[in-house]
Amino acid sequence: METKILWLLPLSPLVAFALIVLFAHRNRALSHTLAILSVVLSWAGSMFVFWRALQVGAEHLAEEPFHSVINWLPIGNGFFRLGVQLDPLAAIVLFFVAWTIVMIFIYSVGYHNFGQPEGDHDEKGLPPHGATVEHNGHKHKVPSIEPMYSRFFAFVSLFAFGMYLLVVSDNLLTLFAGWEIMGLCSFLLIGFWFKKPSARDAAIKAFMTTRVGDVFMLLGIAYLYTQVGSLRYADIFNPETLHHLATHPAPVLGMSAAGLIGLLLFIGTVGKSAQWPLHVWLPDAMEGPTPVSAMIHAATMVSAGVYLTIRIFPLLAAAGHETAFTSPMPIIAFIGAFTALFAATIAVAQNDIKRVLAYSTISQLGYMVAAVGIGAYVAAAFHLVTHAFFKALLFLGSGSVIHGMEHGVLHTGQHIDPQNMYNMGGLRRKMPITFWTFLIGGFALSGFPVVTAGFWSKDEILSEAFGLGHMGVFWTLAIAAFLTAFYTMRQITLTFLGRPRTEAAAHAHETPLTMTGPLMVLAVFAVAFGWLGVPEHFPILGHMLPAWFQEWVGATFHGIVPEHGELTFSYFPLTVSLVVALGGLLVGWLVYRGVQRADQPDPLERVLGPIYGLLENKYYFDELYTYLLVKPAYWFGAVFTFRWMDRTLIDNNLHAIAYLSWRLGNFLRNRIDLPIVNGLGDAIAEGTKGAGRLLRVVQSGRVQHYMLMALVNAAALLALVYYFVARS
Amino acid sequence: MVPLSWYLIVAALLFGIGVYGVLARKNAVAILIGLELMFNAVLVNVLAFWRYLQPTGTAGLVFAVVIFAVAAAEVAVGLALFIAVYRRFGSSDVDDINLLKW
Amino acid sequence: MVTTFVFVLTAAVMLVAALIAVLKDNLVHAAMGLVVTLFGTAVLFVLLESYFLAVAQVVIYVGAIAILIVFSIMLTRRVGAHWGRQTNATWPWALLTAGVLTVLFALMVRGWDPDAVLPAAAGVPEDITARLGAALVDPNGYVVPFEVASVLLLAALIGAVYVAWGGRKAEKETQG
Amino acid sequence: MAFLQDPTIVVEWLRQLFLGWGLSPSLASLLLYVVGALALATGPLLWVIFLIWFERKAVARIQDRLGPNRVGPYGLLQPFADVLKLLTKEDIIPAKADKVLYWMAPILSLAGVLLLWPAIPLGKGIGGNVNVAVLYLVAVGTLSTFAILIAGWSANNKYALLGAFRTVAQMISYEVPIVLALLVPVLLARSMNLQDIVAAQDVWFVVAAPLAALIFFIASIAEVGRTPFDLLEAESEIIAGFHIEYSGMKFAMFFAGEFLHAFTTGVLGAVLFFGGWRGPGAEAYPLLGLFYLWLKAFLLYFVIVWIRGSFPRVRIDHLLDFTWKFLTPLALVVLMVTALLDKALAAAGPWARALGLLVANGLIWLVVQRWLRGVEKRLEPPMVAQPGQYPVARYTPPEPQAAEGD
Repeated sequence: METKILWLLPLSPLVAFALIVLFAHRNRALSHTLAILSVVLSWAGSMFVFWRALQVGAEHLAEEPFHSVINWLPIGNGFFRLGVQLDPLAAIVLFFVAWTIVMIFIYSVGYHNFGQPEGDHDEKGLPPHGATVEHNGHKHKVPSIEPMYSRFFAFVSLFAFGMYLLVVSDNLLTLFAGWEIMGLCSFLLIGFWFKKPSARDAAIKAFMTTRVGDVFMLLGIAYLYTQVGSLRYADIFNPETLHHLATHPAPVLGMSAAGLIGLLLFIGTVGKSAQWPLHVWLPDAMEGPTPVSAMIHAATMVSAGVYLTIRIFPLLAAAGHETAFTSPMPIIAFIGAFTALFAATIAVAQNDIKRVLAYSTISQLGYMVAAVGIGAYVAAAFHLVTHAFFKALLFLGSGSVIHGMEHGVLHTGQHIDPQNMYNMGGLRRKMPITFWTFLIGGFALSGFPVVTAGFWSKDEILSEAFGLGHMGVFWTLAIAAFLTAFYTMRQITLTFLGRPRTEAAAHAHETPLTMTGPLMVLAVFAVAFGWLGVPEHFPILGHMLPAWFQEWVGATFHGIVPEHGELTFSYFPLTVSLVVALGGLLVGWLVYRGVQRADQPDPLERVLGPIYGLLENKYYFDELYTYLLVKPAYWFGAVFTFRWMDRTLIDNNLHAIAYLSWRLGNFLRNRIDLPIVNGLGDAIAEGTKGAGRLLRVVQSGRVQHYMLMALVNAAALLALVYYFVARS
Repeated sequence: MVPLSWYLIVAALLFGIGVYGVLARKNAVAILIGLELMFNAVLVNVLAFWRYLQPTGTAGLVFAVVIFAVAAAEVAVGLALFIAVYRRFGSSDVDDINLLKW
Repeated sequence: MVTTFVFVLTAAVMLVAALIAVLKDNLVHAAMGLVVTLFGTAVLFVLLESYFLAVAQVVIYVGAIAILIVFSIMLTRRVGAHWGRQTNATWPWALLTAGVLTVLFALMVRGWDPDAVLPAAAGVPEDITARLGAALVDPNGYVVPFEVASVLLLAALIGAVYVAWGGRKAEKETQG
Repeated sequence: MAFLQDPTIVVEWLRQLFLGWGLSPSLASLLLYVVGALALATGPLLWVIFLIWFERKAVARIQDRLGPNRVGPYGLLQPFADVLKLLTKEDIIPAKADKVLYWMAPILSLAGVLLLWPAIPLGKGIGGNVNVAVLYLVAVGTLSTFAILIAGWSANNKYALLGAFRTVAQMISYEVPIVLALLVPVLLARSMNLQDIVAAQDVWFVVAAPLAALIFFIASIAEVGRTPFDLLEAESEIIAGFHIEYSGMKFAMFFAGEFLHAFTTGVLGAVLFFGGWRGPGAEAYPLLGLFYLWLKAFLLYFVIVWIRGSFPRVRIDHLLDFTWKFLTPLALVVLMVTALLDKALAAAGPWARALGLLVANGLIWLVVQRWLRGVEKRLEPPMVAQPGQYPVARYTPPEPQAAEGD
């Protein structure tokens, strides 16, 4: 039963995708109905499976997951087997994936202005510019519906397919397939408005950058396959295989096979989860529609990277355990922590509401990676889930804000950027639901004590880092957390508090229920989910609430990964996290409450001076890559490959060959074809004609002549028969 | 009793004569006459074989009956055609009827 | 002895009549030759002890076919008109072919040893006609050929009528 | 007296005689055949002479005349006088006639009639005992058609040809109901052998199959070509038809042939439907059976003459319509009904069968009557050839200029 449903989970979005593309693309209502129906089905299935998993219980489920396998790909001996599997980790991921996807699908309906009139001069490939409507006497502009409405839902359905596939797959290959499908959808959706050059470039950039990671990931998979002969988790993550891998030396870097594989796969994660140094694509990815940013680039796809890292944690752990070889763990921890801080600093200086969130996403992912790096994979999973919820919430909220702003812009006709936070302000009265939900999300992100989910997960990571004695990681993350709280508060203040700084902001108003509804649902999770993971040593609450999440996910690799001893609870990390969270929020509010005008410079500029510019320009990483990679690549392509190889070498050879064959052809035609073949053909034709002219006489049209011939033949035949048969 | 081969030879001669008639005559009806002769030769053959090889069976007789039917049909259609052709061409000479000439 | 005599006589008459039928320019005489040949065939049938078929031969051939032939000859002949030559240009070839065929047939049947022991001795059963009738309508016998033959006859009938009348219509059109 | 018991002893005696002369048995039997044939041919031919006288007398009476009464008592010798006259008459052959056929025709016509006799059972053990006699009758019947056709054509005379064509049309048409009607007795007797048919008539078939008898009778008259169906020699239309050019002995042959044919029809009717030679004591004394047969045949012949005297001649298209549209369908119906009913009543005794079939025939006849009434009503006013459309034209040969083709 459960396995059957597991098989079906990815299927319904795929079917929806096919149906929309093939049949429903003319009918918007039908398209989004199909898409939402499909994901709701998957959602229901996921919930059922999750409920069954709860009934089974974590340990038991970890012992024998829901599992089903079929033969897929014939290989040398036997088959490559394709299967689905659900263990506690996958179950928990499935849970938040299902919820966020459904929410975002519903949200998209409102976001793309379903039910609004067609735009005056909208065209496919550009965001809608708004439509003029006649309303009791005077005409005014309102948002217009997305021209490529159906296409959007087709793409996101395909994406949902990829995500579900990744989650339920029981081996790395199908996981990789889903991974790549999501990559494709990400590309398509970032470039959804393909007539905007910025969107086009962003799409290409995202695709290329993630490719880099994926290639390494594929290498890792291949290496793993050569080592183990199978890609199924069950075959890989058992002690003897891990031991073999961990003790078997790899050719490079003095690493063990396990270490190398882990590292390669982790590079895939770096690409997907936009870790330094492959983080550059994520901020630009904000060119896509906001639901896409929320789903792909905050909740699910980028989380998939972290999910993979947690998935392969036993490998890393084993590699880290074998002291004979260099361990990948420190690298991971370093990259994670560094990314967290680095992205947070950039986020401080961004004015685009979505870009801020993008960088905060990067930094939060850094948190998780760092957590894995220090071996706290449970904390990482915890933060993964909570972050998925509140970051999706924040993105959707920002989308709602932008939407309201666009409404205002259309209303007033001002030409201002509706995403720039400096153009906002005082929106809390205009759009209360958005404000409160956004507030909840923001507090969760900045780890507002006790009530929010973010607090628990982040505190978990910090305390683990502290407890395991990774002080560098601990302090880095602490600073990052402070910055997080700071820029979150900055964002809230600039957006919602104070009074409107522009006409548009003054005329913005609340978005429809299809958008606010998901906000509220997600807000509930952003608050409540944290209480599932209260560590049991936590004062007061720890005794009231069971640390359900830790037990649940912890059971996944129980007995596979080396257990570290029980952590002694200490108040130090707790106090630190309290201080950084609250302090960050407070400072943020203090600094930014005084902003009055849209065009006034950022208060920090005075404080930081040139550094602010550095931050504002993201440490010039894009430029750096442009000079280091892009330009050489262009040069290589244009000059070396094109001009030298192609033009000079290959083309000339080709021309020579062509010329020769041309001459040969001429020779064949004039010397052989014309005289011999054609001559022969003509001769045959002429001969036939002549023969016909001769034989035509036979066609006398007289019955008797025909019969005469027939009988002559008969006589001849008879003579033969007589001669050969009858006489003997 | 007369040997079988006598009947067969008579039939063969009859057949030959019929063939000549069919091939050499001008008039369509004359051709039909030749055809009838050939039919009769066949009939004689059939019955002779029946009598000499399987006198207690009925196969030969049935064969003959069917041949009768065929002959009757053939003559009916043939003469109808002949009449039609005669009305159309005002002649019963098959040498004049060569619409199928090249 | 007598049967042999009768056979030889009949055969001779038949063949002569057949020659008349194919050689004579006067088509009516030719038709008469045909009639005689048909009678001869009937006699041969009697000698072969298939009385039913002998009579049927007379009924069908003499009574129907021959009459039709004579009829159509007379229809298309003006009374007392000159017949003209009735053999076409290719008659030597026809003669050659017919001769070769006949000779070959004769050569082949010569293979039948006159004194060969044949089942003929068994003789024809008394109720052969009844048997024939039974066989013609017996599902295990020859009912299918029989029915097919009858259908063929019907088709021929209809076709003949159609062709003849169509010819008349065509004539009207050509004249009118 | 033995001769009365069994006339065939004559045959035995003759055979012994021939063998005594030292002839081989087969040759002897051959000779016997010849003798028998001669006897069978002579008897009827002589009988015809009386028939001619009788008919002339009878018709004369019907027409309120005296008829021949000069030559001999009651003019009994008149036919002999006619024969003498015909024999001494000059025999004219038209210049452009086809000699051979012109000769052949009369012989054929007479032969066609005479050939009917061998199949007829004259008495118990006397006369024909042919396996497929009925079929044989049909076969031979075609000969006379031939004769007339040839006669009409060879005379090279338009009227003769017209008569010939009429004849062929008429005879071929009437063959059909005759054959169908003949099948009914065959059916009832389960045999084609006339002897068996006669033997089967414990109850005369005329009782069991009156309609078949009627059809056979009418169609036979047409076959013979007597009034009211004497279109082939309709003096008033085509002067004497096919034998217009014939004279002398040849004409006599046609003449005799016709009369004899009429009487033969009577004989056949008697054999097929009136119990043939059967009668009181016929078993014991076969010659008595011969007498009974003759009696019945003669009565039927008288009816034919009677009809001739009483009916006008029908028109050719009526003639053909009558056979194709009335006799043939009726005959078919009768045949089917008889077959089914006979099968159904197979168990019952001869009388029960006969009565059942009689009732069935009666019912059929009632239906036919009703139908005929309807036809009559629809055909008012009575059928007269309208000027402009002569139905006869359907049967005339194409005009000579149509034949100019060759």
